[in-house]
Amino acid sequence: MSEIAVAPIAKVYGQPVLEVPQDLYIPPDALEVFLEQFEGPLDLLLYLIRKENTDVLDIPMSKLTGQYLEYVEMMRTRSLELAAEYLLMAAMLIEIKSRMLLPRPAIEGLEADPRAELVRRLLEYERMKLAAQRLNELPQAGRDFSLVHVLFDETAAGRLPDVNAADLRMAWLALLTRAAVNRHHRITREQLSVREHMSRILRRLQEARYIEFKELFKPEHGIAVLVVTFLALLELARESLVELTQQAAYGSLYVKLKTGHLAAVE
Amino acid sequence: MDTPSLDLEHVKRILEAALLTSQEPLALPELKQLFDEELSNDALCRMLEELRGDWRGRGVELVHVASGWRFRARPEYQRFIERLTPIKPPRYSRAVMETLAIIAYKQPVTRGDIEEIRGVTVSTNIIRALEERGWIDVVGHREVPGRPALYATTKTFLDDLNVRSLDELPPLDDLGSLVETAGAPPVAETPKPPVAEEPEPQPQPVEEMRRAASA
Amino acid sequence: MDTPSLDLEHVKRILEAALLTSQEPLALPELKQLFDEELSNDALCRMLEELRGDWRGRGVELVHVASGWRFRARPEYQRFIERLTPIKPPRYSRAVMETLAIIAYKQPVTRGDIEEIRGVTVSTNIIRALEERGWIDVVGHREVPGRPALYATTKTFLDDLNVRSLDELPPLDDLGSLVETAGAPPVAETPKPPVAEEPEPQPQPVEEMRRAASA
Repeated sequence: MSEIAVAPIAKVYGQPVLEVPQDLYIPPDALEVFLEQFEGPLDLLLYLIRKENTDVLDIPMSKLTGQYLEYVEMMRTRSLELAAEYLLMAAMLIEIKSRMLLPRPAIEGLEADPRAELVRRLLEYERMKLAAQRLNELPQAGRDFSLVHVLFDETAAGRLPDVNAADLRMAWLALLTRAAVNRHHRITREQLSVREHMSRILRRLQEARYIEFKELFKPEHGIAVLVVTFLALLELARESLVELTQQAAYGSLYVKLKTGHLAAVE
Repeated sequence: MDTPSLDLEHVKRILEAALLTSQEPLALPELKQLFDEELSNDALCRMLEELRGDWRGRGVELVHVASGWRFRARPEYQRFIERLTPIKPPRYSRAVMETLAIIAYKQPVTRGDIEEIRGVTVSTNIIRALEERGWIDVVGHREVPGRPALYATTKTFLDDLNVRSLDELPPLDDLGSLVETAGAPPVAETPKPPVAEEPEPQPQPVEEMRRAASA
Repeated sequence: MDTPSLDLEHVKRILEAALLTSQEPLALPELKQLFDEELSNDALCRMLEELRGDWRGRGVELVHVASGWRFRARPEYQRFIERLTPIKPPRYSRAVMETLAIIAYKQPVTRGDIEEIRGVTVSTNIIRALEERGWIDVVGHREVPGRPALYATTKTFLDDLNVRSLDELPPLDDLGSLVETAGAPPVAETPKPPVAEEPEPQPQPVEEMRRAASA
């Protein structure tokens, strides 16, 4: 297995991974990283075939099936999420292997080779996989080159830009991407409905200086809204945006805008 | 139009201003709308070529992509421009890129076709991400039970890769070249090889186009 | 640096490319980031003035506004360019979109919060534009020195985006599997073995969000 010098197939924690799994000690974590890299059973099979410099057109079925099952077993014991496709492929390999053992009528020629369909699929997948790599290497607008954006004052023409929900999502994605660069900016996302209700409560408190706690909760809105409103209130309190006060034990709770020293001076 | 040379200069200035301010590539019919006078396609193309020449050697160039003409910064300048914005657009994962490649080279395809080739389920997120990017869209439905959507790549996809048509994409590998028996001739003598020719169950517009282009 | 005139020409080309591709005006400190070598304000300003001169008489001009330098179409060309606008709807700049996204997803927030997340100053213009559009408003003040206004999105915003509540905005959690980690080196030209050198990177920030959300 190891007589051929193989280029590193993966780098894990900076260490090249050459052979998996027998010939090299690989920390269990690294193995998981390695196993998770396969895009599916075809990808794994191609790896096994390419690793040994096997001719795709003449696959040694019993060896390949053995190796494949070994990997699948490894994934299973590590309780990696094992997609059904892997098991389906295992069944297919075993079937092909057993059909290989049967004598084949020579006349039928190519079609009779039980491996034909598998080989077709492997080659087709590999072709697309390589195409994907090349496509990814092409310079992409925004990623590898910039587009020109000279200001043209369109608002002068009275037209307002359109925004849709997907734009918003893209903008957020851009922020996340940057947040990954600037580690100190932690962006978290609570349930949006909570934030919406935080705004709603603040709006109400603009109108009334304080609100009785229970006024915020309308049972007719349903339990989900009650819970969300409650969470919103807790969050507002945590962010020191509102104050919850109670005059006496078991008395009414009041919610009011937090007023700081500055407000007191005014 | 008594001083045609001057007018042409003016036409070029207008073209340049329009192309520099437009956020999308501009096609000839759109560019014609800029002018009161009727301009022939020929005249317009000559002007665009001239404009392209004017920009030679600059950091920005005029390029002709699938949906028309646009200005872009040359890729060599990206490393400078990048310093201004730490935000980089997403690099798609392999799953996304493989899905995209299958749609690009095998279009139109259904999600089932993609799954058949990749051998795994294609998540809705992947399709949605590509749709939102404006790189793929639904061009029809296959008339089989369930009427699955048929996906194809868009002009925007070609624009973003700075090409004018699908046949400018990298060519697909020849299946034969994938046989990696070092030095060995690609399986000539054995009657074994189960796949002698590439099976082409579906119409392959890209392939066809490429053949047509190279013919 | 043996041929300073050539170098200066290069510097000018980089400045030009950066200014033509930027959606926002660029101030001197930002422009300096473009170059490895330290450039003095004086030298930079001289170069910008020169560049401005180069563009004299064109449809687009380099102008110096409050927040820096930018290219813009000359008003005289407006009427030509406007003929194209029915086809191409305008779009907000990235700065506006990001500000809006932060207000939508993190409301109520102060301007300081937005700046903290975006990592750059948020111009008054952006906030005003969104307020004038009726998409955001002030729902309170944070009781810290300066009592900064707290912004939230309005009903009009939801109406204009055609959703009934914020919950209907696209979920963000599932973006995770689609992108590679930001700043990751470009996927190396992969050798034949099917496993790319770099382990499929899991996008950290989204993961973090998910953990934070489920915590």
